[in-house]
Amino acid sequence: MEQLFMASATIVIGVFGCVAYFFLSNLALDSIYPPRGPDAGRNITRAGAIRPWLFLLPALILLCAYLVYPLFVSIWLSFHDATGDSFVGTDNYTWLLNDLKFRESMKNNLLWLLVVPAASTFFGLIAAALTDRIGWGNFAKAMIFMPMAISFVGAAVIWKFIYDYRGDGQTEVGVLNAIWVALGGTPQTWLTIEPSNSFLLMVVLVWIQTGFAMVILSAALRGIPEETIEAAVLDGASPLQIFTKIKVPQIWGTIAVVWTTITITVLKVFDIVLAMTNGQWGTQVLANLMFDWMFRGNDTGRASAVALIIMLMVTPIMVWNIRNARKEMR
Amino acid sequence: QDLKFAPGEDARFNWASFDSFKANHDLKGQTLKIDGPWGGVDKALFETVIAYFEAATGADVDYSGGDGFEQRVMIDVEAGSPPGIAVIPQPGLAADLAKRGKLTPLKPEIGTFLQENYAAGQSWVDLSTYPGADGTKALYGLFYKVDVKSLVWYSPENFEDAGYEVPQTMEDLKALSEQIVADGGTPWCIGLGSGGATGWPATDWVEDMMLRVNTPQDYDAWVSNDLKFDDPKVVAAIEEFGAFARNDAWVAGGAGGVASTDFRDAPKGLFASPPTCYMHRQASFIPSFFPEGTVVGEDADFFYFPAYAGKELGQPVLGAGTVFVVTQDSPAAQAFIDFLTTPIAHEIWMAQSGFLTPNKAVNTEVYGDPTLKKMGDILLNATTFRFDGSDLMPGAIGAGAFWTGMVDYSGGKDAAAVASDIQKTWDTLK
Amino acid sequence: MDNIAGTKSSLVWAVHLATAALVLLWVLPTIGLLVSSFRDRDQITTSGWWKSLFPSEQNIVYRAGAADSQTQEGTTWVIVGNVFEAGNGQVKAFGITSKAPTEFAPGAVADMGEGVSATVAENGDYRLTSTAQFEGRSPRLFVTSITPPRFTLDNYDRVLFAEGIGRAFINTMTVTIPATIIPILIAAFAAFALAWMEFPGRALLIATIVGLLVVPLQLSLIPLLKLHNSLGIGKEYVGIWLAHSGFGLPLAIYLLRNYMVGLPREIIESARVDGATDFQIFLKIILPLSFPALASFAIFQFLWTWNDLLVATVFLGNSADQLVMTGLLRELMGSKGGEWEILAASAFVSIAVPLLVFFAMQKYLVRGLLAGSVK
Amino acid sequence: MADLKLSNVEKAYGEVKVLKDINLDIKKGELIVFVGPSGCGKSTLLRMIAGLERITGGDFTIDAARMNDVPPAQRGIAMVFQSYALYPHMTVRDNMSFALKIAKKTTAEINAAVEKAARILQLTPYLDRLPKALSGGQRQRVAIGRAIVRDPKVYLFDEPLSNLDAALRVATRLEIAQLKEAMPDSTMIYVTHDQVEAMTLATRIVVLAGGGISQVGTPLELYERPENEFVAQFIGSPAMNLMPGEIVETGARTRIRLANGGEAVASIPTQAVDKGLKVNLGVRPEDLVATDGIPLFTGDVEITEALGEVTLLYFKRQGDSAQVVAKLPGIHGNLRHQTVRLGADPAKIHLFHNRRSLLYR
Amino acid sequence: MADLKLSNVEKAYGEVKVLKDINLDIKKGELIVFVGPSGCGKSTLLRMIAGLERITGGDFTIDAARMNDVPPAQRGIAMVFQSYALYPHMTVRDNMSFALKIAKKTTAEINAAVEKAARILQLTPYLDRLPKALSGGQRQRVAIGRAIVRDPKVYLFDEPLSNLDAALRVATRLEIAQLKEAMPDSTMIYVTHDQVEAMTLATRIVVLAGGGISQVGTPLELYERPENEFVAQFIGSPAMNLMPGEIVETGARTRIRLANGGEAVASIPTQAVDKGLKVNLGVRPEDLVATDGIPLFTGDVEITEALGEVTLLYFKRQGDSAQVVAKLPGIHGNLRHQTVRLGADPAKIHLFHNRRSLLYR
Ligand SMILES: Nc1ncnc2c1ncn2[C@@H]1O[C@H](COP(=O)(O)OP(=O)(O)OP(=O)(O)O)[C@@H](O)[C@H]1O
Ligand SMILES: Nc1ncnc2c1ncn2[C@@H]1O[C@H](COP(=O)(O)OP(=O)(O)OP(=O)(O)O)[C@@H](O)[C@H]1O
Ligand SMILES: [Mg+2]
Ligand SMILES: [Mg+2]
Repeated sequence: MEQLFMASATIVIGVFGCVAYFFLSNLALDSIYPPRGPDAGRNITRAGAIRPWLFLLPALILLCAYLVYPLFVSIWLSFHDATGDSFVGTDNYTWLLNDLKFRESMKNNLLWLLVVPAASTFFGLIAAALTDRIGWGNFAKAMIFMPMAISFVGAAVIWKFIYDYRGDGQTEVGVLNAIWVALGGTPQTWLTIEPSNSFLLMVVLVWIQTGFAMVILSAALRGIPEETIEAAVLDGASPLQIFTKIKVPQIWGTIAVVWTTITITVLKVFDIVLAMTNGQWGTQVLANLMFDWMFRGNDTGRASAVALIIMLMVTPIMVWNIRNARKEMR
Repeated sequence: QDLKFAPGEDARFNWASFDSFKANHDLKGQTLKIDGPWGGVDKALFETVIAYFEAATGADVDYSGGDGFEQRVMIDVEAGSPPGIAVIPQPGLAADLAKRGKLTPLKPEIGTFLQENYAAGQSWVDLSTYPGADGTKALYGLFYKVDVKSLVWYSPENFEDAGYEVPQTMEDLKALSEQIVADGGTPWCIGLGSGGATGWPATDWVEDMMLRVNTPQDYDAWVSNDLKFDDPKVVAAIEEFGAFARNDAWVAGGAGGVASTDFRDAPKGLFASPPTCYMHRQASFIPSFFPEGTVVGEDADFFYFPAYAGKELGQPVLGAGTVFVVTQDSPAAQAFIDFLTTPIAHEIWMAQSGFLTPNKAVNTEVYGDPTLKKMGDILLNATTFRFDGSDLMPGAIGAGAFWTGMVDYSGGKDAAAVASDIQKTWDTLK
Repeated sequence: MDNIAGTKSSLVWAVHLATAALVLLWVLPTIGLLVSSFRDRDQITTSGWWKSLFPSEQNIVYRAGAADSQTQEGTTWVIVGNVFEAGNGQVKAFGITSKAPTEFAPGAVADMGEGVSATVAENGDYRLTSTAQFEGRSPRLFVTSITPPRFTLDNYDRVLFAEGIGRAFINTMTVTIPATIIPILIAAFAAFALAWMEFPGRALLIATIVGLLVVPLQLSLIPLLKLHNSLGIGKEYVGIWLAHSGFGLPLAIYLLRNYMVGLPREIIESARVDGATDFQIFLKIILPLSFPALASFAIFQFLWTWNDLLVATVFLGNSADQLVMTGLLRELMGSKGGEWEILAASAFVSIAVPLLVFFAMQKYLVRGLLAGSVK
Repeated sequence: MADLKLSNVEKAYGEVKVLKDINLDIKKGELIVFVGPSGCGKSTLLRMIAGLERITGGDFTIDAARMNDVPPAQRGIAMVFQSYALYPHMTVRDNMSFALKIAKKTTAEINAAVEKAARILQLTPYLDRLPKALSGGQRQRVAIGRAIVRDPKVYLFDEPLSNLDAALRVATRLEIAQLKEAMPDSTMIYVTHDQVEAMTLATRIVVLAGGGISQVGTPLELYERPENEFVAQFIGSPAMNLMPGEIVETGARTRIRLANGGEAVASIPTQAVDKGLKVNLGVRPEDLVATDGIPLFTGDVEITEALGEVTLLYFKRQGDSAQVVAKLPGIHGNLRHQTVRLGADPAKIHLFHNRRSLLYR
Repeated sequence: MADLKLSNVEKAYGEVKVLKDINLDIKKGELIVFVGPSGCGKSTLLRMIAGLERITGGDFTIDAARMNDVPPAQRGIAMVFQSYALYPHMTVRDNMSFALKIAKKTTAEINAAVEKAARILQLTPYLDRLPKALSGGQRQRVAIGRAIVRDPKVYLFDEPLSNLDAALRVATRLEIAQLKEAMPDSTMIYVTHDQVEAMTLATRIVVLAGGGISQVGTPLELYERPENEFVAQFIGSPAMNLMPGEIVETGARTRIRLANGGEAVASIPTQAVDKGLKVNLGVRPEDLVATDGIPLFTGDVEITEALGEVTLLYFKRQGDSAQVVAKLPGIHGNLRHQTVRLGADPAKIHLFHNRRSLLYR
């Protein structure tokens, strides 16, 4: 009971501290430049110049502390040796370029970037389109969303179970092998067969991310003006044509946001690979390679170098988003 | 709190050492944080030991541990909030920390103690002596709780049913394997799967084989990379492992299944009906993964993974253990290390389960069960004791390239090629 | 759409079927896990979960009752019992050595030598007889049987009543609630500024935030813990709140800003003419109108913090008053790693709360709050 | 190019019947306009004809073929929506050719049809623009173009002009009229609540109210001889003034004494029994003229609205009776707050009893 | 309750000047209407007055106080947006009291103000509804109510009625007129592109075109004496007919020979030098009357639109000259395809040279 009280107290203090900042800082600003009295106009203009920064301040501090600062530390570390003590120039990068595992990771990562966002968005879209049209849609949504609620590690375990292999003579407990055997195949050690094993790992992430895509896309689909769909019905379009030619093009923007978000998840995801193959049998990806060097190799220099490569891979998305932001502001 | 065994009661225990430790230490009000890899059962067991330390000194010890320890301790130490004492399963990691100047050297008396009391004392001293930040070597750690790895598990009754004898030499072992195949059975269960750590069981095999085809000196040179990984001697050891693992007739599920079978599931074949295999080489901890209700000593037993009679390399034993290092110096930390030199600190855990010690000063009668005692005997009878090589190598090798290499090897890649890949990675570490 | 004349019912069926297929495909792995969570470890690894739903053939190695359970019947010593200790089953064959486990039909008498013989009836009753008294280890019986589905609640028992689970639950809540609310609050203010306030450098800031989406957090752990230590919040709740907030912020700002720029400009201008300050506009207009977006993000952030282990390991201690659910579950799984059955049960225990949150918030994900305010 | 027939058509949403007993014959080549107050079911009826709403009762046939269960695309109709409903991601050309592509027409056919329609609607320069780069009027023309290319038997328009500004509305209205001219055989159904549109475009107007048809007739029939008060007030702007009164003299002409004290003669024949009947006298604002004789109505001008060519006079309300409005040609700014006496031509006076016109008894 | 003054006000978006040289004096109590074609900057000018757009050049004062840098809330203005811009999550009452709460008025004051406004606008029964539960007209009234409760010095309306249907538009227009009546001291600025609104509501109309002010004047001034062709065609519906011609006789009255062969006399004085001047003759459709004398215009009727009280005649275009429209009172369905001769009263004829009226030289 006491613990419960302490916990709620900490929660209340934490959240209210945050609210209090915004409230009090605004109050302070308003009392320095009161929006009343003879100078009201000038004061409000002045306060108006400051206020955005007041709103942004906590976010900026957090972003700087938790993302920008470590980013610079990483850049610094990537030019230093394993312990971060001595400067080694671009050694870490030259090592990286010659490392077989790195090349393998790059190749795999590109594959992941091609497959996972596309497949997740695709299935998410299908799921959104289907579930919006039926009575038990909400239930179906919840079921498809469920993998989102499972941790990556948990998901990896579930799927490892599916890909499980027991060898001939023993009963297969993995669904995939059971199906495979039922279809007349001999059991396979799925996770060790290159290159299909990489795809089996991707399936896991697709399975998880589809729920995310579905939730967001379903909101977007509902925002499509009904008349355009009716017009297409009158034009004689089949339901499939309506979906592909009328609905999907109209939610392109949302699809892009979903795609971006999943792409970023893909770049960062390492838990699944770590738990399922640890990058062996040719399934290594950058994030796991980094994790490897960080916590197994205890080499912050190399880990940072890999991390910066990951960040580099997102540049196209950044550029695209900057363009969008510019366009919006006219 | 409660002490598991009331001091002074059971005469098998060395209560005198407890009393004298108690008399010499008073740390009332001090606290000590210990972080280590043990969670679950081991954590509870270790806490019974801690209780005696607390009772003796009045200090407050907070042990927190469990999975992810290696990452945690690295981060904590690097970030400047280390525990007082860290319990490290990989001497390689301890050496790394020492080199970064994050460890406090132990008192020289500890070295003397080890040499005098531990079986193969010098080798334990060597295992915990590392160069510090300034390059000078010092003793940084004290080994406490070790595992024996050179064990082969089997079901005595299955052996009886089939009329097999426990082999005493490697030659016999191979002959027995042939025999089992001839009888229509499969001799071995091998599983290398371990999630993110897949491959490590193979490194144990290779290390055991290193000790059985090469000299201990070669082994030491290999661990320090003075003997290159792609040296024919090493390749030969790998191929020795291959003789077992890559032989479709010898492993349950065929060679293809070795790498993907989870090491926790592998021993279950021993107990299947009919058994899918007869033998399983694995360290002393494996009974936790036997089917529920399996009684060690009755349903399952082990024998020493024998050496070649023809090679005259004696009875090498591969082992592992946890080393206690001081990550944040304090009187309490020093006192705790002192406490671990007392026989009673070992006996408390010995008397329960899952604990072996190379400490000769303890009363082996205290061992909680006969199996433990039998393992303890293997340890004490060893002519050569070597620590798990992969734990001594740099993390990038011992917990990286070596694992991956072994997975590749069991998947059919050429031993020399695998070895040379590993050596290449090692080269980049310099 | 449903109102359109002449729509074929076959199409409606196709939609239902397709959805059902998709849902099935998506829940199949989870169902496997659910079924497995009611089985014990040995079963999980020896037969497929789908088989557990039906009676299955099993090979059992059964060790007969210990010597001290023997009784004397005349000159013979007898041990009796049933090979199906738990529940019932049907014996198809039995044997007395591992070499020939199906040698005898049920009811047959097997001679084990040295005057010992054994028989197993079809219902599992066995009877060992010996001319001499049984000693030491009792013999094994190899039984091939048809066993009905067998399930156990032990796994849940272990997970739900594990020591400290209640406390861990509270700890997790203490972590997740502020770690969900704080970043949303902060991000909402920032998103508002980025969407609706004019200041130099706005576009650049937005771009930077998108870029920050990909900073891998593993990299930040050491520098950040150092920072926390130097601030004196080493391993306290404040630290992990801030950490989760920091890591979640870029995505929160990105999603919320995207939503907020879509709000009708006139509403905000109208409030401005009404004399509301930016703060008031935010609080009284933007915040309520952004509720769907806030709710969506809240769900996601909640899920991430709820399932997080890495950040908790680093920024919180793992003593009882700070150990979170994921940490506790990891401990439960044993020091050597995953055990299927515990993992299965704990996965379902830990899914429960996020799913509740999803169901509770789902209705807010629907648009339509703006209805009626603008034509 | 088709005859449409609605027989006892009805529409229910669950329990609520929003339309019932709709009987209507539409001949080939007609332009029928549905008018009625908001929510009376105009759009619903149109959508049922289109097939976008299921018909819950009665029969609907096109050229004698029952259409109730025929999907929209097979009915040979095209529809223009109030909100244009252009496909925002397609160029004008693609918008117009979409239906043809779906129907698997050849590229040559498609191009010919699209270019012809674009020429008719003066859209040729905009064919490769996206809808968002067009003005409202152009968008509406694209929507019409999309209908034209399909060469449908029946055109349906749901308030096609209501999102346009006044000037554009006039222009586009004329275009639709000319379009109809150009395709004399096509049948068109047009929903609007703008009377000017209804009056100018329709061959016949269907006034819907209260879930049923209130009156069907040519625009002038509705203007000159409304069947009931509803139609009388709905057609014409400002609405017809209604004043309560009592018949005091019957015969070929009828004399009415009004409750407000005025008196009027209507050229509507009545019988002796009608004497004393309480009626509402209706007179359109434009039919009220200043008189020196016995006035129909005397009142104080409260507001004047000068529209240039005409001036509207709004009289002070008396009690809770409806406001009376008069429309005088020319500019009369000076009448404000003055008392005015107004009369009307007997032929322009309508009489209603029980809300129904006495003319139609 | 305030005088507004715009001096050389201009607005540039980056390089593009959308408004320049705006000079305007608005007196207390006036209701000024901005009209002009779409995109001419009406909304922009209004928003600059409101303070929602920065004024990039010139000065804007209210009661002689410079307002350029004063934030919207301090200018004492209230604005009603075209899209209503109601706060969707607040009830009608909360919508209306929002500004007062911000201004920290007491609850009693707030309630009094809200209830008074609700009574004026007949919103009392809806005070506790959310905007989405209101009809379009009610929403618009709430938007107006939100302005009223603040009792501002200046009301700004940006096309407040453009989203309403015809009937509602008329009703709400009257309400605004009555509101103005009730608050004779308040200054109102009203943007619309509906001429009827402009004509009926305005004390003065400001016609904006091409980034500047085209003409300012009372509605009748604009109707009767437009300064230029733009205003002439913009005010009045259908638009004034313009026909090219040449002055053949000057003096107190001017005789013009038209390019189409017609002839007309205008009561606009000209000097001898003007003889031979190419002019455009303007005549409103409603001013064209059938004549037996020398016609101003002779043409074939292409389309007739019978609106009940009046009939519009659209004449066949000749070459590429603009279409001529005439508006005759009464019903003339039979004129279709007939040739009609039309003339006009000399006082109703306008003459334009270089697009500017000769009247204003
Ligand atoms: N899906 C529906 N469920 C229940 N009632 C509906 C539905 N759609 C429309 N209605 C009701 O049917 C009636 C007719 O609606 P409809 O849209 O046809 O009116 P309308 O005459 O087109 O009005 P407007 O002029 O405003 O467009 C309305 O009262 C409406 O509330
Ligand atoms: N933010 C902006 N940047 C650049 N040009 C703009 C911007 N806002 C408006 N304009 C331009 O300024 C001009 C005036 O626009 P405004 O909205 O004032 O027109 P309007 O007269 O109100 O038109 P409407 O009748 O369609 O409402 C338009 O040409 C428009 O394109
Ligand atoms: Mg409608
Ligand atoms: Mg505008």
